[in-house]
Amino acid sequence: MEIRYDSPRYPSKQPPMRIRVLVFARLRELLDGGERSLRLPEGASVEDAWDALVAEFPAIAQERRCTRVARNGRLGSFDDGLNDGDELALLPPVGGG
Amino acid sequence: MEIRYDSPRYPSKQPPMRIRVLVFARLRELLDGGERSLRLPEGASVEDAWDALVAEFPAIAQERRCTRVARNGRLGSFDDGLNDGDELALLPPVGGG
Amino acid sequence: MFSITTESIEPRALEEIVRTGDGGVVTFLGVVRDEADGRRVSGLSYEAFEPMAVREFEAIAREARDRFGDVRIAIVHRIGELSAGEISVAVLASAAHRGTAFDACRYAIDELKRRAPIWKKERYADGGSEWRAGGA
Amino acid sequence: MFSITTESIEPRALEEIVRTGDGGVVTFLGVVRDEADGRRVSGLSYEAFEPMAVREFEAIAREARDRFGDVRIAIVHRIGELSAGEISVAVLASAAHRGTAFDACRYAIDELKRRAPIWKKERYADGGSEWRAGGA
Repeated sequence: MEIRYDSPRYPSKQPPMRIRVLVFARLRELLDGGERSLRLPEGASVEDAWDALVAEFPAIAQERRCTRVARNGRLGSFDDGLNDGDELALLPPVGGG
Repeated sequence: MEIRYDSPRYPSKQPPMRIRVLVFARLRELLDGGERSLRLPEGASVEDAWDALVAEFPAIAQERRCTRVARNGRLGSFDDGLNDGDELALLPPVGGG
Repeated sequence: MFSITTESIEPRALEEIVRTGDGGVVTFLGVVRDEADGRRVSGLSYEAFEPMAVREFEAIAREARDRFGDVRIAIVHRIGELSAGEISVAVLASAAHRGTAFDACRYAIDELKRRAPIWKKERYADGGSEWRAGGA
Repeated sequence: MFSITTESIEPRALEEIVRTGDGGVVTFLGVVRDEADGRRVSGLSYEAFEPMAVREFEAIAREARDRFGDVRIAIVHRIGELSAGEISVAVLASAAHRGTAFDACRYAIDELKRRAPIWKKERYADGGSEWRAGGA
């Protein structure tokens, strides 16, 4: 599945970035699948990616508070900017062991 | 082997007690064997048993300070009295594991 | 040895990291319990963000060496469907002396539970299921 | 399971005490080192006052339960001739939660070394041998 999202803040004059989104556990269930591709305008942040997902899956909105993000396998923050081709993992509270 | 020991303090008017002595590790080597039988006069203590062994194996004298004793499988002291048929174990400093 | 596996965990396999000269080997096995908070658990499923989880295992092992000294660590976590009594995670720490091995093993499992990207869903005998966070 | 054995120790055998509901199993293995205080060790021999050692293992396990709560403990110590890399002792502690299992396992091996009537003689590669006390 691919969601195309044109942020009002970032009118899509440039070719959009493609972001690979991985979600796990509860978020995977709410998004009905573990992996998807997002198209976001150049300059979009992790926050923008999240908002794009919330637009399609409103049920995840309340998960925001306890979700951590990893960009290309490294922990990051919702403020981080994204680059074309980034892998963005959305991590609910962990509980291994 | 059986050592008969008539303590000057306890002249042997009564039939002597028979004590089974177990020794381990360095003491076993110094006594050239792990188990022996001692005959001691009625009323003898662990200390008397030790002295009887020292009389035959002077090399153990210096081990006294760090030897612990167990009577019938329970830790005891050199002051404990012995009873006929007791098992007396002489335990050098332990080092299992 | 740091891995995520779908196969049943064989604890002795972790011993391959033990080196001549190591005198103390401490192993932690996490075993699936049959109850949680008083509810009967009929099964568990684990999932992991595998490459990041493995990197986190490696980072935890490095930290343990920085904190406790020379120690070898292996961590294997199972994912998929597990039932009560099965091993979900094995952590082995091997060092010259036992204090180091105990400290490193405990640090590793505590940190793994706290921060490795692994998730556990409990299925209850009375129906229902729940994602559990903050590994107790 | 508390025993002294002349056979090689199979750590997994100790797992028989793990009970349904136990979520954390901690095992300590003592392994014969190939050096001690800088001397190369060619072999070890252990001896034990067996009945008293086994009773001491039982007492240590009772104390661990008093201190740390509900926990199952197994202790097996090998005696006889051992060479480097062989397991001399295995201690397993199994409890509902891992903190209890870690504490109990560490207590048990520390106390075993401190007070169980077991002795170790090191044989050195350069000749000579020595009874070692106060298990390091």
